[in-house]
Amino acid sequence: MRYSGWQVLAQGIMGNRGWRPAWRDPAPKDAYDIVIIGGGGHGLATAFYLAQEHGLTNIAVLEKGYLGGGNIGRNTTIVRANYGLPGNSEFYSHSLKLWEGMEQALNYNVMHSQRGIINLFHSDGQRDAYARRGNAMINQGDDAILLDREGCRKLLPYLDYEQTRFPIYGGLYHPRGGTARHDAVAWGYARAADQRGVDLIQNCEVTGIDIEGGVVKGVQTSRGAIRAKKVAIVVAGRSSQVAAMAGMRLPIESHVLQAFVTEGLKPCIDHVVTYGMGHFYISQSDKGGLVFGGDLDFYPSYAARGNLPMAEHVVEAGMTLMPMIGKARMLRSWGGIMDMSPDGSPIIDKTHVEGLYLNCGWCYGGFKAVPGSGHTFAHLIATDRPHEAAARYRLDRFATGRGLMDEEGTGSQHNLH
Amino acid sequence: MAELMAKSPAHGLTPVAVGGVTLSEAPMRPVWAVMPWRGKGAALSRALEQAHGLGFPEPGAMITSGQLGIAWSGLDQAFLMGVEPDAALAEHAALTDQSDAWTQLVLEGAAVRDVLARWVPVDLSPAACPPGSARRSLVGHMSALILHPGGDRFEVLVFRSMAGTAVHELTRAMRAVAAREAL
Amino acid sequence: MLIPCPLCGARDSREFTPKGHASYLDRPAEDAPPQAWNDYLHLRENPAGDTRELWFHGAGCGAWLVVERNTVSHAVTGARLAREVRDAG
Amino acid sequence: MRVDGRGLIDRSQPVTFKFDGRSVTGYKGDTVASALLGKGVRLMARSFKYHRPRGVLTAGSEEPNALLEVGQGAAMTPNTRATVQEIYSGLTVQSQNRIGPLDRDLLSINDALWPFLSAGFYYKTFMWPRAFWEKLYEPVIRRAAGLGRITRDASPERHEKAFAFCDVLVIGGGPAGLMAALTAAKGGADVILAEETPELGGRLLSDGQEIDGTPAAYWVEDIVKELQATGRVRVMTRTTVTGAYDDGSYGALERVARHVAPADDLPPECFWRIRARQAVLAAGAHERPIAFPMNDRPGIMLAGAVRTYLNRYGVSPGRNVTIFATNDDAHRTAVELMDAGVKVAAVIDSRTGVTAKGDYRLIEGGQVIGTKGRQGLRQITYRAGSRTDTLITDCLAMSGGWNPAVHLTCHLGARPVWDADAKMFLPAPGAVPGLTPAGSCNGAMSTAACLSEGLEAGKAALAALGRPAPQGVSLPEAEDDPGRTQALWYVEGKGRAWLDFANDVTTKDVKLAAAEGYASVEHMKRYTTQGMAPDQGKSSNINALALLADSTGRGIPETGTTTYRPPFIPVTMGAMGAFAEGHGFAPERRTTSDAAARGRGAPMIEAGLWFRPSYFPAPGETTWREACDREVAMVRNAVGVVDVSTLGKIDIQGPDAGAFLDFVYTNMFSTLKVGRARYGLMLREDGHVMDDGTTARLGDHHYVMTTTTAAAGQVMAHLEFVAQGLRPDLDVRIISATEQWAQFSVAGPLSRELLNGVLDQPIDDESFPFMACGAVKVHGVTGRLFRISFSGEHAYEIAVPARYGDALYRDLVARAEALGGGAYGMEALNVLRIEKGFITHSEIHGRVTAHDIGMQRMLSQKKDFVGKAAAARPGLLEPGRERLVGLRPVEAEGRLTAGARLFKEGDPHKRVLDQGYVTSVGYSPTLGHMIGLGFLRHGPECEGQEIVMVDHLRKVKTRVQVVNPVFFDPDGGRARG
Repeated sequence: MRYSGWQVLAQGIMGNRGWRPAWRDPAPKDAYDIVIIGGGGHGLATAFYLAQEHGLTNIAVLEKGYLGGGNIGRNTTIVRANYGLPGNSEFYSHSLKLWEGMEQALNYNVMHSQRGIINLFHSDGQRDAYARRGNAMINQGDDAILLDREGCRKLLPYLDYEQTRFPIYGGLYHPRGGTARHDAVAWGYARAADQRGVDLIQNCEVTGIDIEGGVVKGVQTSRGAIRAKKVAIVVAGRSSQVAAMAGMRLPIESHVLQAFVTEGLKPCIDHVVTYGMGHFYISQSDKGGLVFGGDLDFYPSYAARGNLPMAEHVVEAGMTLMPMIGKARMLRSWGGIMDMSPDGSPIIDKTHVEGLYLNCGWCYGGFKAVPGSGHTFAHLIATDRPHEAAARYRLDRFATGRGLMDEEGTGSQHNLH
Repeated sequence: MAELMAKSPAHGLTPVAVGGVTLSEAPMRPVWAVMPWRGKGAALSRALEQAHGLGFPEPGAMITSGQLGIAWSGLDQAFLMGVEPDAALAEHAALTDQSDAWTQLVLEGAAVRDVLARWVPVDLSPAACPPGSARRSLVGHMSALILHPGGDRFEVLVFRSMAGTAVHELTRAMRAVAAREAL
Repeated sequence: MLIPCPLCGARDSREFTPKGHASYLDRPAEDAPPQAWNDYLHLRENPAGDTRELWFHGAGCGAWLVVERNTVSHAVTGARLAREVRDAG
Repeated sequence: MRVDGRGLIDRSQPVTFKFDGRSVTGYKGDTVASALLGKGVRLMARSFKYHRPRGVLTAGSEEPNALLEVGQGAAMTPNTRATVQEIYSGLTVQSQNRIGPLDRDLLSINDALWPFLSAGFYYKTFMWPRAFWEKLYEPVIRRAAGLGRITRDASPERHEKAFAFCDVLVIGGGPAGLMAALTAAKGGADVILAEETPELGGRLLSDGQEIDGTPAAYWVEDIVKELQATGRVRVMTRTTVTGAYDDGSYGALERVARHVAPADDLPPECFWRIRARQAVLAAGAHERPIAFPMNDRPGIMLAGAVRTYLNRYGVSPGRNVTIFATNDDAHRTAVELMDAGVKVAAVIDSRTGVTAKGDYRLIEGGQVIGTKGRQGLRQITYRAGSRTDTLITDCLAMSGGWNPAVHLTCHLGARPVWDADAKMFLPAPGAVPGLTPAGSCNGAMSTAACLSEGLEAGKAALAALGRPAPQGVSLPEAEDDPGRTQALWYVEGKGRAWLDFANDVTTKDVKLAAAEGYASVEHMKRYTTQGMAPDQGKSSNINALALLADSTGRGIPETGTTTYRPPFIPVTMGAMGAFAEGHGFAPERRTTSDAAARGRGAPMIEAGLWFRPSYFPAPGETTWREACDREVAMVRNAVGVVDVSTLGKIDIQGPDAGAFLDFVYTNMFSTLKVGRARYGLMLREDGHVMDDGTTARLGDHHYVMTTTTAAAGQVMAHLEFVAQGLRPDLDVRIISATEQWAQFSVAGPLSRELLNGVLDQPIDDESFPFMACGAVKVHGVTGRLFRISFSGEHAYEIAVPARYGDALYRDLVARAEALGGGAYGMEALNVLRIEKGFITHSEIHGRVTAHDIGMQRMLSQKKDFVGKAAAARPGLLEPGRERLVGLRPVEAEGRLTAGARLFKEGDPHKRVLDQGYVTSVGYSPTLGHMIGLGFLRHGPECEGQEIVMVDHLRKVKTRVQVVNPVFFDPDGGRARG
C-alpha cells in the first residue's frame, strides 16, 4: 500500500478501516542467505539497502525485542554532516545525502527537517577549531557558515549574550543539519525492507553464532537454529556480547547516555543548538517538546538509565546558555546504551571469521549515520569490499595507529572519553 | 625598600550577615600540607606530637590544640594549620606551603547547615558530622575542605582564586534560607 | 549512585570521575609485544554484569579506587584503593 | 458551586486572582481548579490536537486537561496544572493552546477534521514536494502543536537546589505514609516525610471516613502532632519525589513559594537531592477513567476527584451529578454528595448485583455510551441491558478503578507485575533496593490495609537499619473493605472515546496501531503518542494497553507496560538547573592581578575557568591590534610583565620523584641538576601528546612541574593515577601548588634590570643562567625565580606567595613602565610565542604525536614512559602525517587565518587533496607580516615550498610559504644571552 495525502484522505472518509500492516510478522525460515543480527535503525537500513541496491532479499533481520527498540528510538534525533576528520567527513557527507532522499526512497515521512545546526564557540581557540572543521566540511562538499556573535543573535535571539558564564563568540552554522522523527526512520526502513521481501523477526534473540573451519554457518536463536551464508552483527551497545559468541573481544565499552524532553511548548527554538563549554545540545520537536542531551554518565552501563549528576549538569548548561528554558519543565529522561569505541568513531569491517561482518562503535552519534551505515554495510556484505565512504572504519586501526579518528582529541583509549 | 602588602583571598568580600548566619574570612595563618612518606605514617604522627602536640589525624578528622590544628585533607595528606611545621617533620613527610592557596571562610549561625545543604553533597548533620570533622567534598562545583570545629560553626576552605564565587554562592544560599524562614 | 570510598565513606558519585576498566592498572612491560599493548589499551571484556573499574575521587580525597560494580543493576559491591590493589598484586 | 460546611479552605480569607483576564474569588487553600469550579467555571483548557473544550479530570498533579499559563511576561510559566496551583492574591493565570478566546478557539476546526488526523497520519503524507516540509508543512504543524508558551527572555525567578539526608524517606503523606513515618521515627530513625500537596493526610482528607472512631481529618491532626513530638521527622509538604536513582538517591521537587506572591530572595521552587538509607513508597493510586464515547467534556471527571473537591475544597463540580462506575468505591461519591446536599441523578454501575449505599437511583449493568454539551456536559446517554436512555446531568463522576502509583518502583528498570484478580499492576518485589511500597501504591485498597502496610513498612525500614520495632505504635481501626472492581477499560459505541485526554488519543487510534502492525506496546505508544503528554499517561496507559491487548489477542501481562521513567511529575528546569543561570554555571577563577589588570582597562578573556587580560589599551589606541603590536615590541625591546599564575604548578617530592618524572615525561628528569629547569613533554598512554611545560628541580627530592593552564586538572589527575595506580612502588608525594603562588613572567632585554630592583640579592648570568631556578627574596619576601622564556627573550618567572601577588604585580608593572615597558596580555603573549614557534593547545590539540611536532628526539630510548609503546605504532610515525610547520604569506600583506586548510598550488579544494591546516596565526610586528603555525602532510620536508591557504568561511585565499616554525631568533641567543 502506497502512502500519500490522497490515501490519508480516502481512508479517512472510509473510516480508516483499510490500512494494512506496515510489515509482516513472519516465522523464521530454516535458512537465509544473510542474517542480520539487530533490528535497530542500522540493521533495518542494512537490510533495506541489501534488497534495494544489491537485489538480495533472502534476508532475515533478527531482533530480540521489538523493531527499533534500541538507540534509534531513544536519541536526540540530530542529523548532520559536520565532521572534520577524513573518514568521518566522507562518511557523514554520504549519509546526509541519503537522508535527503529518504522519504521518497522509503515512501514514509520521517520528518527530516533541515532546520540548521549551530555549534556555538566561546573562545578564539574554539572558533579556530570550528573554522578548521567548517573548512573541511566545505572541502568535502557540505555546507558551513561561520557566524559571529551578531550572526548568532539574529538566529538565536534567546541566548544569553550578556551574563552567560562563557561568552558566545559565534557559531559554526550547518544549514543542512537538522532533525528527524527517530521512530519513523526505523519504521520506514522496516516497512520498505519488508515490502522487498526481507523477513523481520521480532522477539528472536541470538544465542550463538555457528562457525565451522573459520567460516560462519548460521546462528542459534531463541526461536531455533537458522542457517546463513553470511551473518552481520549490528547490535550497538550489545556488540561485545554478540561478538563474544564468535570468540571476539572488541575495542568497545558500553556506556549510558541520557536524553531529556520537556513538556510541549509553542515554537521557541527553531534550530539545533550545541553549547561549546560543556556538553549540551537542544532542539524542539515538531510536537513542541524541547529535546536535549549532554555527555555520557561516564560509567559503563547496560541499564539504559542514568543518574542525577549528569542530568543536572546538562540542565545547568542550558540555564547559563538560554535561560528561557528555566520556565519549561523536564517531562522525561531516559538512557541509551552507547557502543563507545576508543577513538569515538565507528567500525564497519569484516572479521577474522569468513562471512561474519561487524558494524559497531557508533558511540553517541549513530542516528545520523543510519542511512550511511546501512548503505555502506550492505555494500560490504554484498561485495566483500568496503564502500569508499566507509573504507577507513577499520577494526585494526587501533592496533596499527593508522587512521585514528579522534574528533574530540581526548585520546583514543577507553578511559579518556 | 618597598614593602609588599599582603591581601587575603576574600579581601573586601566579607563579612556578610543574613538572617542569623554570618560569613567571614578567617585571618590568614600558616597552612602546610603534611604528606607522610611511604611507611612513615606512625613516625610522622609521633614527630608531630612531639613538635606541635598534635598527631596525624584519621581520615575525616581534625585535631585542634589551642590555635593550632591539623585536619585530614585527603589521601596521605593533612593540613597543619596555625604554625610553620617543625623542620624535623621533613624526615617523615613531604611538606608544602598552602598558606596562600586557600580562602578560609567561616560560616556561623543556627541555620548554617541549611545554608551548606544548598551546595554540599555530604551529610553535615550533627550525627554524621560531629565536632572535629574534616570533609573533602564540593561546594557547588568547587573542590573544598570543610571543617567543623563544633557548635554551629563551619570553616570552608576553597581555592583562593575562587573566593569571589564562594562568597557569592554562600551568600545566595544565606538569603534563600532566610527568606524561607520568613515564609 | 554512591561510591564507598575507603577513606571518605559512601559519597555521591558527583565527587568522582569514572576512568574505565581496572585492567588499566595492568600495564604491560615496556617490551611486551604490540598485541599485548593493543589488548591493554583497546580491547575490553565489556561485561554486562559484574565489573571492576577505576574511579577517581577528584572532588574528594584524591584517591584512585578500584570499584566493583554491576553494569546492569549499577549495584556497587566494594571499593578499594587502587594502590592497595596493586600492592596486593 | 460552593458547598457549605465542607472543605479545609479558610472561608474567612477570600482570595482574588485573574483567570483569562477575569477576576475570580476563591478562598485561601483553594487551587485554581477548585476556585473556578466553585464559581461554576468548567471550561478551563483546550486539548492538544483537536482543540476540544476541556475541564478538569482530576484534583491532583496527574491532571491531563487543565493546564494553564501562570504569571505574565518574562516570568510566565506554561503548562501549570490548575489542580496544583494554589491561589493567592494577585495571581494571574490564563488558558493556553488556543487562538482567540477559550470558548471560541479557532483551532477547534481540527476537531471537524478528525477522521484525517488519525494515529500516525503524518507519517503517510506531507512528503511531496520535498522542499515543502521545512517551508510549509512543518511550520504549520509546529504552530498548531505545542502547549503553552514561554517567552524568549530569562525568567526573573531564582530557584534553588539542595541536598538532604535521612535514614528513612517516606514518599507520600496519606494513611500508609503517616504510619510508616510514625513507626520509623518512634524507632529512632531520622525521617523525611515528603507530601505532594500542602497538607498531610492524602485521601483521608478527600474521603469522609473515620479512623479509631473519629473523622479521619482529626486523626491526621493527632498523628501530625505525634510526628512532630518525635523530633525526628522533617515534613516536606508541597514536595513531590520525582525520581528514584541508584543507591537510595532520590530527586524531589518542592514548590517552596508557588502559593504566595513572588518575593526577592524567596526561591519559588527547590530541587532536592535526597539520600535515604531506606525509603517507603506510599504514593497512593491514580483513579482510572473509562473510555466511553465522548468522555472528554468539561464536567466529566473522576469520581475520587469529585470527593476531593467536595471534602477538601468545599466545592461540588456539578449541581446534578451522575456517577458511572465499575466498583464500590465510587459509590462513596454519591453518598458524600448527598450528605452535602448535592443532587445525584443516578449511579450507573457496570456491574449487576450491586446494592446502593444510599438513597440514590442505581442503574445496574449500565454503561455510558454518549454525552452532549459542547462546552460543558449537559446530558448523557446510557445503555443498561437492552435499554438505552438519557439523563440530564452537569457532572459525570466516573471510575474504572484505581491504578497503584508504581512509577518510582520502575525507575531502576523493574517492570510492574500484573495482578489478575485485583486487575492492577503492582510493584515488583525488590524493584528498588531499600524501597518498600506500602498502601494503595502496593495494591492495598482499604484504609485499614493502608494503615497496616504503612506500619509494617516502617518496621521493615527499621529492621533494615538494624533497629528494633518501636513500642507504642498501634494500628488504628478503620474501614477494611477493599471493594470490588469490574474490569471495564473502554465502552464500544459511536463517536470517539478518549484514552489519553492530554494527547487526544482515542480508542480508534490504538486499534489502528494494532491493525497496522504497531503491536508492541512501545510501538503503539510511539505511533499514537499515547502516554507521551505532560501527564505521561498516568490516567490512560492502563486502559490503552488493555485495549491493545484485546486488539492483538494477547493478555495484559503479555502486552506489558511501557517504561516508567523519571521524573514522576515534570520538573521545572530552572529548579533542576538552579544556580547555573548567568555566571553560576562554573566557578570563576581570578588571579591576584585581576583587579590591577581590570583597573588598567584590560578586557578580560576566559582561559578555562580563569580570566586573563587580553591586552592593555594605551591612550590613543583604537584597536586591539595597536595595543598588541606595541606590547610585542615592548617585550622585544624593553621589558614586559604578564601574570602566568594560571599555569598549573605541581609540587612533586620524594626519594623517587626523579624516577616518577622520568616515567611521566618522555625525556629525562632524574638527571636534571638541582637549581635547573627543563622543558618536558608528556604523552597520553595512547602515544599522543597530553601536555608540555617546564619542570624545575628545587632540591634533591623536590621538583615543581608546570603545566599549561588548560590541562592543569587533567595532568594532576594523571599524575595521581600514575603514582597510585601504575607506580605505587615509587615513594613520591604530589600536591597542587598552583594557588599558593602568584607568578609573573618578566620578559625582555631589560628583564634582569627590572628584577634586580625588587630582589634583595641581585642576579647575573653567572648566578642565574638560562634555565636556572632557585629561592630568592623579593622585597624581603621569600619567593622563587625561574629563568625560563615563552617569548624567546631574556626572561624570568618570579613567584611569591599569593597574598603578595597584587602588590608585586603592580610594582613590577610600574618598574617595567619606568624602563619603557609595561604589562602585556594574551594577544601579545600569543604573537611572541608564535614568532618563536612555541606550541600551545592550539597545536597539541589531542591528535598530534611528538613526531608531528618535531619532538621525536625527546622520546627517550633509555627508559619506559607513559605512551612509549603506543607512540611506536607504525601509524603514528608515518612521514606523510600532518606535521608542524611555519607559514608565512608570500606577499607581505597576505592574510593568514587559523582554521584555514592547506592545498598544493593548482589543486582543487577537495578533501582528498587537503594537505593540512593552520592552527595559530598572528601579525608579527617584529617581522612586519603575518605568521602562522600549522600542520602539513610531510611537514618539515616541505620547507621552502609555496602552497595555498584556503579559508572558505572567511573568504580568504593566500599563497603561503612553508618555513621553519621558529620565525625569530632561531638559535635562541636572546633567551640565553
